Amino acid sequence: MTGWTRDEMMTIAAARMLWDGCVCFVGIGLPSAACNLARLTYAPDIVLIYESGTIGTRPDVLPLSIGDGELAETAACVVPLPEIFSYYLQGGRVDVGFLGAAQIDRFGNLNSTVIGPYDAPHTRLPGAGGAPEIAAHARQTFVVMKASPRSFVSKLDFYTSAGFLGGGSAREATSARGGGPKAVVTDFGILTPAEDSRELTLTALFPDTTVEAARAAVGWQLALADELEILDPPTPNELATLRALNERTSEAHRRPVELPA
Amino acid sequence: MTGWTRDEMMTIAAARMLWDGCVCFVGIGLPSAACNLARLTYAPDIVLIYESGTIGTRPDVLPLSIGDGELAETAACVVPLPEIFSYYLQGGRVDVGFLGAAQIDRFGNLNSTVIGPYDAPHTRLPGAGGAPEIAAHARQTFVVMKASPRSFVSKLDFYTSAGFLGGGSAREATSARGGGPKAVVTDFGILTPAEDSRELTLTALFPDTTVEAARAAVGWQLALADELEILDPPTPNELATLRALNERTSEAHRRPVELPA
Amino acid sequence: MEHLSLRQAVERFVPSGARVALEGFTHLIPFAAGHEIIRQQRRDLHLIRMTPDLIYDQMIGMGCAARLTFSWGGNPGVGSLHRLRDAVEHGWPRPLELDEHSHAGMAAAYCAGAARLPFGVLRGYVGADLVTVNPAIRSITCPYTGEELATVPAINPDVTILHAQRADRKGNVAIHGIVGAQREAALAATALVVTVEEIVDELPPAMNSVVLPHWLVSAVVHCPGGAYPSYAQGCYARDNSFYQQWDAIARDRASFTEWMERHVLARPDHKSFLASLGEAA
Amino acid sequence: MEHLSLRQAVERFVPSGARVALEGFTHLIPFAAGHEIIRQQRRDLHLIRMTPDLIYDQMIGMGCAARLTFSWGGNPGVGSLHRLRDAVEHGWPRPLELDEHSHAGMAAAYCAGAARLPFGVLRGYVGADLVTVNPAIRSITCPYTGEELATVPAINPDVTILHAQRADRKGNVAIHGIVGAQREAALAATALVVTVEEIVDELPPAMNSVVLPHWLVSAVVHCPGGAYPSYAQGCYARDNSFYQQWDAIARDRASFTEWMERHVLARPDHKSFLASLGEAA
Repeated sequence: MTGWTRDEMMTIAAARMLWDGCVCFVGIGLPSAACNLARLTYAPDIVLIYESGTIGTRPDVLPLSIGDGELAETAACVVPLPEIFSYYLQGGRVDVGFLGAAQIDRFGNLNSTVIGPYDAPHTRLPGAGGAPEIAAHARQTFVVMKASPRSFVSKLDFYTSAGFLGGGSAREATSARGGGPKAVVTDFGILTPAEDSRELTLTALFPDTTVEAARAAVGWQLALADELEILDPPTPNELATLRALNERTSEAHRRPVELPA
Repeated sequence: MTGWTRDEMMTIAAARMLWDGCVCFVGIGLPSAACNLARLTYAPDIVLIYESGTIGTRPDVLPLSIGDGELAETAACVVPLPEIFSYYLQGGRVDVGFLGAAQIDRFGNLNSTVIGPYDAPHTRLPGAGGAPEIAAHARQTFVVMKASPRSFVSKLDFYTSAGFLGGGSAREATSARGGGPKAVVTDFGILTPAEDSRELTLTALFPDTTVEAARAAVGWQLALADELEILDPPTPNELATLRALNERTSEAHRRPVELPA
Repeated sequence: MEHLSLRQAVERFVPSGARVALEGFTHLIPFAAGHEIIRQQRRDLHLIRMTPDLIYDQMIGMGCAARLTFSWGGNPGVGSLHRLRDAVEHGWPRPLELDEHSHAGMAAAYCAGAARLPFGVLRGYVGADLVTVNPAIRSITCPYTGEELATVPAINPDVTILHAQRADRKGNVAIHGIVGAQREAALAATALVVTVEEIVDELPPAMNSVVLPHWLVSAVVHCPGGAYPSYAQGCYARDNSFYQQWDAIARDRASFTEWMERHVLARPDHKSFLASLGEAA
Repeated sequence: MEHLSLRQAVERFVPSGARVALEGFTHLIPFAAGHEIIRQQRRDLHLIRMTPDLIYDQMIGMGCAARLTFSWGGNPGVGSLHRLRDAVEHGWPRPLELDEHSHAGMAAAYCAGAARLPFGVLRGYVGADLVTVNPAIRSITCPYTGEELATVPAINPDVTILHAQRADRKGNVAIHGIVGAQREAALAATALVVTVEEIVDELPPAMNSVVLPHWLVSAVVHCPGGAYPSYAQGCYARDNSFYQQWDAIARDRASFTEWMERHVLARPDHKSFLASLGEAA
């Protein structure tokens, strides 16, 4: 097994930020892959919560939707959705929330609602879902997004979910109780908020790319950390586990459904 | 089987006010006996809800507490207690609520909190429990209380649960959505609120008593309805069913409990 | 509670202009009921669902809806709901008014509806522009701490339609698996219609499992496969492959319309819809 | 999550002065834990329970409590809680401050606590004097309809103690039967201690049944019979006869004190307490 894709490296980089026993509010797609990769490698007792109400779930294949039957079958328990948001997320019981979006700004604010004006959209996106309250209440959030100047923008078209708002202590003045974005995992490396300004700063690069490529992918003047970490490439075990998971998953999603007669 | 007690007649009179399919919020003691008697006689599809969270329960013996295991085992389902009060009672899903109290006034307001001042009580009673919101939200309430001038009083020591408050349209001005007391079953007969004044009025007498006895049992000048109904005595079937239920119940409550070794 | 056919239930409980919630979070989405609403050409509906999913994409694309209350409008794990987008971006086949929330906000609104409170409270919408585009999202001051908290108005549909695994003859409905906001949507509604995989003489003892008692239920409809291409835990799996194929079908107005005509409008009922998919393969 | 003895758990999680909720509505009342708190002579506790029941009657009578948050203080189906009454009416063995609610109000307060909202809202306390004697019951105006609704401040105990049928080795706790406000009290608390009838290697698949995940649980204590004379569905029944006998025991200060000394204080643990009841018979 040689070589790896940027998608794989993003997933693996995100998985490495998790720790055993941490309680994750998992979104669909790459976050779900990252969380389950962590569970299948170095964080066997990670607790995965999907907003569908499945708590402590251990799926063998990745769900396509946030509420596939596999999640319920392997869960410690299944609770009504309102409880997930009130008792668990707002209740301060979630260590890590994963977020993605169509746009992010330099303070980690996210847009997943609309490109163009809300009332006359150029592109209508799916919308908020769980994001605004994951962003507010999870003790920390990890954002996972492929970078381009169209997605990493200096001004969002719409503020769906709060990062550090205008930066500095702006977030502390709100009723958000969670710590905000801890890291943004892109397809070139990792941005983390600077200590005082809270501006997203390049702190780690994937092993196969350059600062110049990172800067070209970001629509604002990207700040660099004093010490830039070069991330280790995927280990054979990480890669093998992730590929097997993806293989099981796409096989399962292709499987024909038997309806009752 | 000849003769019957006032307690039995009270229970039977209360049971007769129920109808098949009605949804009852049941309290412990006589209301529970009345509701289950109705279920075992002419209202087989009555729906009994106990505040412990047991919905559609069909106990073979009467519970001593509001949450005996028998209630859960025979229930259509068991839900968390907060849901009983918010989704079912406040949600307007209850046809009939049963209430008892230590004191009642002429407008059906109830005191189950304290005799004497709240801060220096002569007698501290158990308190409100579910009563204030049963009184407010059930489509109608039936009050069941033995009468004496100490319990049927002109002025309550404490307003625990609202009847018609000061009478007339006073109740309509509040946020109470239920209709208030429909009847008060005593150990001499039944009082019902007069149409306009809402003052409790003697409308039915047990077959073995008199208006004079009724008036002597009530601490205010008891109004009489124009037509006074004389209730039918218990039928053999009512009496036999109630006595068998009570017999099963006291036998069950005496049964020794086996603890796990 | 009555046992009705799906046609009867939609005729009776879903007039044009009604506020209708077809709930079920990914699981137990009442597709058959949505298709019957399309067949009966209901118009001006105010559709309510946390996740519109394919069923509302279809209803919106067929012109049933005037307004949508929702909190996430994508094809889960696949991408856009193209019919929803076309209605919002281009007003096709007709404009669609949005009443947009977050999941937490909409869940609070359903809970308030079920509890017959006029509003729900949450720590939510922090720094979020939804507050500026949706005037229904307001705030309130805590009478103890002075904190400002977000509020949402209660959701009380005229009719909620659910799909479930089974009901008994009396109309008690048992749900197994992911419940989403089904119970709250059911309890918040004026009328409740439930399509079920199976009708049994008696449900097993429920204890703490999820049951909607018969006296909350307006009508039960026997409709096997009624959640397809969503799923019914223990009966059939989610057809993830169909969800993926929907992207191409719905991307184009013509292919969408053709698919709907062929598989929904030309079919008298859900059984025939399911059979038509087999023919297509 | 740790596995502790009951003695250790009370030492660690129930200091004098703590706000303590022993929940369980008639079912699964954590008697063993209450007795251990009495043995360890905790004082100035703020006790929280919807229905104080016999366990708080005992704790109040033994002088553990300074304050009581509750909504119904009787011996169910029997009559008064005489020790509670004696504390309120005569300040014996010490005065007891009351924070008194209705069930609906207290349930809303637990829900708010679990959701980490500062207050709960209800249509409640209509025409009720509790509003005048409890300054914590306030009101709020609906930002949509202008209606006045009652509010209660959230309940957030320092520690909630529950009893349950079983836990697994990781500390996942499964509850079967009447749950009352156990889950809300658990989620509202800073620490959560659960005594259980049985510890198993692995719990059966839960799906929609009631489980408290291990990462919410501070400590699990193996304590068979720990709810007696309350009950554990599927394990043993409520000792209704004991509840009836308690009336006579608790009516008199001397007979109460003697009973508590003989059966609780003179016994090192719950097993010995249970054995002492057999000897008494």
